[in-house]
Amino acid sequence: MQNKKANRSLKENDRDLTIVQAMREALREEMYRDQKVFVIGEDVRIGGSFLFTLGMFDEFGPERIINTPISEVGFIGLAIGAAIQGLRPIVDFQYSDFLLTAFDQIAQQGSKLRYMSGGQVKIPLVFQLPTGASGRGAQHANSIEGILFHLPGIKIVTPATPYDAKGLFKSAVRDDNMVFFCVHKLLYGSKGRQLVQSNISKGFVPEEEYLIPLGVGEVKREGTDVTVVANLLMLHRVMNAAEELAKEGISIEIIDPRTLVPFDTDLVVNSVKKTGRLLIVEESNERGGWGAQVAADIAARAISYLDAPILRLATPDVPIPYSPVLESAVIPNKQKIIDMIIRLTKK
Amino acid sequence: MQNKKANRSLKENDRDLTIVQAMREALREEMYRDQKVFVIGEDVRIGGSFLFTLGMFDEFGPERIINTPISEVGFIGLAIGAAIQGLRPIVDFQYSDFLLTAFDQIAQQGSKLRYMSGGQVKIPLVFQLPTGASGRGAQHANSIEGILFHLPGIKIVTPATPYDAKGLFKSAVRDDNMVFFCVHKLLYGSKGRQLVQSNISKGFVPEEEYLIPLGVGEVKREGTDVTVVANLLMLHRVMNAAEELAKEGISIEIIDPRTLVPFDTDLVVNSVKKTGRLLIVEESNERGGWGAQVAADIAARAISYLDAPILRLATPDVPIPYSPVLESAVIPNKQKIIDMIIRLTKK
Amino acid sequence: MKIRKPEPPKNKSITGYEVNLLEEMYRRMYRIRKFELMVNTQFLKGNIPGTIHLSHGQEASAVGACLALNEDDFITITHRGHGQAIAKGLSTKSIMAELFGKATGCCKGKGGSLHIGNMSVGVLPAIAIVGASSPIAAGMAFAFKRKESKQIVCNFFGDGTANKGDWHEALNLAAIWSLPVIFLCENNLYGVSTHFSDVFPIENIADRAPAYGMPGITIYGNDPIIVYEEVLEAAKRARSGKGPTLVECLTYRQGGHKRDDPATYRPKEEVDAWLKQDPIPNFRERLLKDNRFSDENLKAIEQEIDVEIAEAVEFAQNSPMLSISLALEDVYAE
Amino acid sequence: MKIRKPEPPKNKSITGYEVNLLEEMYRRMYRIRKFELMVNTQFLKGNIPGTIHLSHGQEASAVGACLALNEDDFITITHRGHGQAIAKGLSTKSIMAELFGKATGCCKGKGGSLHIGNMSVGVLPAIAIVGASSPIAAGMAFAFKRKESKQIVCNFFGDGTANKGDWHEALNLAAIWSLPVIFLCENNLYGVSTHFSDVFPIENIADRAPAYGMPGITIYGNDPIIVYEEVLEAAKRARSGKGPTLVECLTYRQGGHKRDDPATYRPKEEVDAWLKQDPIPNFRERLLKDNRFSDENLKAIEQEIDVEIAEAVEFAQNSPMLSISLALEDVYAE
Ligand SMILES: Cc1ncc(C[n+]2csc(CCOP(=O)(O)OP(=O)(O)O)c2C)c(N)n1
Ligand SMILES: Cc1ncc(C[n+]2csc(CCOP(=O)(O)OP(=O)(O)O)c2C)c(N)n1
Ligand SMILES: [Mg+2]
Ligand SMILES: [Mg+2]
Repeated sequence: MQNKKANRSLKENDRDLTIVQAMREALREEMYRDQKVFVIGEDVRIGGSFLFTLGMFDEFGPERIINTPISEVGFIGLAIGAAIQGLRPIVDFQYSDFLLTAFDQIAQQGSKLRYMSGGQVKIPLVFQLPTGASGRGAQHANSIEGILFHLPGIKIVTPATPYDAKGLFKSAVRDDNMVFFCVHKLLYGSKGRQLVQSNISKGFVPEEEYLIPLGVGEVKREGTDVTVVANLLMLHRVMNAAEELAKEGISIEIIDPRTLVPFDTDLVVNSVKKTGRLLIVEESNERGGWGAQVAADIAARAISYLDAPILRLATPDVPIPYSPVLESAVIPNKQKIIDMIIRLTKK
Repeated sequence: MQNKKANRSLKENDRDLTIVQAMREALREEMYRDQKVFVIGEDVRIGGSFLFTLGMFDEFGPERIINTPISEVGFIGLAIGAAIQGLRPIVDFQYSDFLLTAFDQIAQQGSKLRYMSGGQVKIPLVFQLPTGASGRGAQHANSIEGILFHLPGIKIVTPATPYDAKGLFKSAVRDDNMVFFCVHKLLYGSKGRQLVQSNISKGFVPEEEYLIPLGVGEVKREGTDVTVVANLLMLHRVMNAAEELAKEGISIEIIDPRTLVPFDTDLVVNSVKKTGRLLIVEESNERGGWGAQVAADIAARAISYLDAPILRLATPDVPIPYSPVLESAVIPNKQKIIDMIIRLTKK
Repeated sequence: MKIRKPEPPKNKSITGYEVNLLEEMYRRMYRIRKFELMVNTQFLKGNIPGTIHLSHGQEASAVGACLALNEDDFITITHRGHGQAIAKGLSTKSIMAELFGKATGCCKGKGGSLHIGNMSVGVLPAIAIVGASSPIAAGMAFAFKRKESKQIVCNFFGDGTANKGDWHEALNLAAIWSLPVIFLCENNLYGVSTHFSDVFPIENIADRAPAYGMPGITIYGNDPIIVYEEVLEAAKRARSGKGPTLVECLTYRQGGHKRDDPATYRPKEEVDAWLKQDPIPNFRERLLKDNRFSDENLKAIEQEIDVEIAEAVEFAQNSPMLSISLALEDVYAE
Repeated sequence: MKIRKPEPPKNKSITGYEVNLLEEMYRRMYRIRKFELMVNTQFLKGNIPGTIHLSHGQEASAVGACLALNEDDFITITHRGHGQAIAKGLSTKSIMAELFGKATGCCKGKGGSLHIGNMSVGVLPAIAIVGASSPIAAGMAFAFKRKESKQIVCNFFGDGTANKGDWHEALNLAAIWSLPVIFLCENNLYGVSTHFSDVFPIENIADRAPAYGMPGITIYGNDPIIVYEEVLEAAKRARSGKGPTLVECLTYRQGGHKRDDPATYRPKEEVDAWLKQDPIPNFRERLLKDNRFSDENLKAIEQEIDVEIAEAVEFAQNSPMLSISLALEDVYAE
């Protein structure tokens, strides 16, 4: 509604997009391509919390952009049922945190019905999930990708750049499984929201159609001394750290897995073979975060290439505090990343 | 109700107990000790699914053994509220799997209210949770401890022997935090249920009071070649595997962490320093299982002591199939453990 | 706990109904009964692993409801779902094989008793988590409505289920969007050992319908004709875009909650009263009072089913064991 | 979406009420209003991080309800909880400091706007997940009942919350166990941008009470006296062991859902009609018609509050920054 026109002209004149703009493009293209795609969620008519569906209600109408009651179990279950019968729902979340109130539908139903039925059903279903901390206290700050990571039968996508977001979102919509599309709350770049700064947080997105397959990571910066695996907001912080470290002659190779499930472990193994050092940075709480799995995989597959311990930087095992002073004390930041890398190069 | 008398006499004449008998003793003792303790859950009047509360209704009455409606969010929330106001609820689950329908109360409420309030409230609350697979298909087979493991603010206990179960349960009841007490469905030894066999699945439990602190693991078998960390059902399978391997001259040190949170990492580090080899065996799905965290911790803290990759044996990332043939094909069993250990000793 | 005895209404005359329909009612009820008792036998013999929740005694609601549906309509079923699935047309062979854990089972042996079903006959493989199926049923109905397919969904659930929040959310969604779904409660008075009156502050589950602006009705659930009529009415509403209905069938399970439950928590007078109202002999008697049916007719049906059930066991038994290579398949759709 | 305009009943005479009570009503409503507007100012100045959900316009329900409670009773509050907390007696200083993220805040700066509260005045730190507080409120009531303390709990929630399953489960539990809890709905017609009538198939939230065998009533929520009377009644029921009541207060938020919401989704005629029924000037007028009150009286109260709020900001501003060593404390109780 609000600034629909503004956005349109932006789209036409300038291909440097924010993530939410890139995602909106992807959504619009997929909704034109396939009539079975629709969006359901709280207040999606006015754009949802991060403006993912901004303008879509006017364009696609009430049959395809559907406001729900505050009934997460209800509308996730409904989306699962609709997907089973051939539609392709996209469930928009204001904050991914609220999905925890409907966890059974995800962990026990949508992710298992195909298997339990011996392959009789498929559930093409995308969740649009703002994740991570953004100054709102513990109940609005979960790294949802970390909580979902252990569940079989699902896919998890965590794009960190506009280009990746568009290509991955289109793949997610065309995937025949439940895909959790997690974008950090500070990365959307929606109007009125603080957008975290790095040289890749806004960027060129081609107009031509492209897809990025789920399960393929990318080296976001090449380097020789230490491999750093990071995604979402942490990727940007690592990018910024790398620039500073470069000045001190430390060369960082940065890998963005882009999807956590499936995970491109080979890419990490190959990089570690080169650098001999590995740091994993994630915003999730440390215990049982996805970084533990990466560390375990490398310890199983590439231990002999390592010249140093595998280190992790994650949020310690506390709920996220509200006060910005405390929030930034617990979540990995540039300085901590730099310190950790320096420590690692000395081992 | 049913065989209360039988149980009583068993208790008096024979101190070789099953886990559920040991837990019932612990429960009874704690309920006499502290009037604030009560049990709430589905069908606890008749003993609950695994007979944890068998006979308790007759002994303690409807104020302390409380049948609930099928309202997991409701009664977990109620237990949290009651705990905040000074009671000490024990929530009994028929199958821990159903707790997923109330995940928000755990992940967002009970585990965070203390922190968010700046320490104003405490929530002494124990969950009695049958965990793991037992031939009932995917929705009754979750390794709940694996799903909970990532959450801050909670404790997770996973006893594997009657002795441990009693001492840990009493500590759990006296703890002022949310404690998830997970017992494998095949380990209770409740009447009519298959009890898995190993030399420690039934055992002596002293009549005198004792407590086992949360966070202290135990070496269940000493050895020199390979350290194996395992809990719950897997511990028994590893014990059985160790006996066979001993015949072939391979000496296994087996560590039961007993509690997953807090985790006795030092015990593992010390053992690995001795053996130089580490295998972690868990029933959880592999991706993001608690074993990944152990592997990551060792890769960070003790990598230089390792003579071989850190290996893990876990259930692959599939829902648990119903057919016993398939179930036992996916869950780690004695043979797979033996094979893995042999592989590891050859590295 | 309040004892609730059956209150069978004066039997509705069956003369207005077609022979085929009446026969099919009897056949399916009888099939379910025989199947369930056979499952029990096979379970005790150790041929069926895990656990079982039998539905004998509740045949009339399942059959009455399913016969009021079209073949391409869908049902969602519960942990106590054998009868519901059979009522909708799922073959006893494929269920039995599933229970035996064989690849010839309706879910390739991956589901088991708690997850039987087959999309080909409109039975979504069962959901064993109480309340979780209601939103999914609403979602299937949503798709049918969107596709204008005129199909509808019948969501089976038990009395205990109406205390789950999941159920609440589903009813509201179905109501505000006028989804073509029937919420069919088999109120057998118990959720496991817990009596309805101990956990509901109301007389009937259907008393909750007004909270969703939805028609709701409580009926005697041991008469397939009463159930049939009411569900037919609800189906008409659903198909014509008027939205959901809550139909509560009062019935009783004859056995325990599951394999090892002696159900001693139930007062004898309640059990006796309900056992007297066994839907199958009762319906048989009514058929025999109609001159279109004879004892021979019915015996022939019974025999045919007896054979079918024996063959189902044989089929299950003789089906080859599963190959373990299947274990990692069907997690993801390609 | 159906437009619902305010339907203020003829004002109840205030002559029967004590001056102290009436004055306190006015004082607390005015305090909330000033506080909320100041929070908005401070937010725009960048002194408050995160987000804020303001409650101005809804003062009468919060204050009417809380004044009907005892000091040792408890309330649970929502994401829009500043007003509710102030109504129960939480100091504006400690809330403001919390919003500023200071250690002097009511939750040491760890909670923030979405989690304010303090046990010392009977305000459970707020729960920001819609519906999640209702079972917890029932649980506190359960403990009070068990301890025979005669305390009760008032669970605040919004209209949108009544579509959460969590809420449903809580009401049922409270009803079957006759827990001393009041379910107090502030129906401001919207959940974020979504109008009540688009997501509820019923006229009023209170229409759901019968589903739990519970008394339910819908009242005009912009008159603190009406709310006070109804909650007093419900409190009496609760305290005497008769169980919960659902009280629905029809009210309106004057601002948007949260900091950045222009609320353009609301029809102008609806907004105008409700703004005309602003509870504070309306109540002020009524007080002035009573000869026990004078304009000077009220101005004195207003001034006192204006000073208080200014001091709250000063206090928050001057409180020292948090030490980061606190970050890892308070996770576990020892
Ligand atoms: C969410 C959840 N909680 C608990 C259970 C365990 N359980 C299985 S069946 C059952 C009773 C269900 O009662 P009802 O809905 O009346 O169905 P009935 O068994 O009587 O057919 C329970 C509690 C479950 N499967 N799911
Ligand atoms: C479970 C859950 N879903 C969604 C949200 C996001 N959210 C916060 S407030 C709100 C609207 C609540 O509406 P209502 O209950 O009417 O309260 P009001 O905001 O009008 O005071 C929503 C959807 C949430 N906090 N929790
Ligand atoms: Mg029942
Ligand atoms: Mg509202």
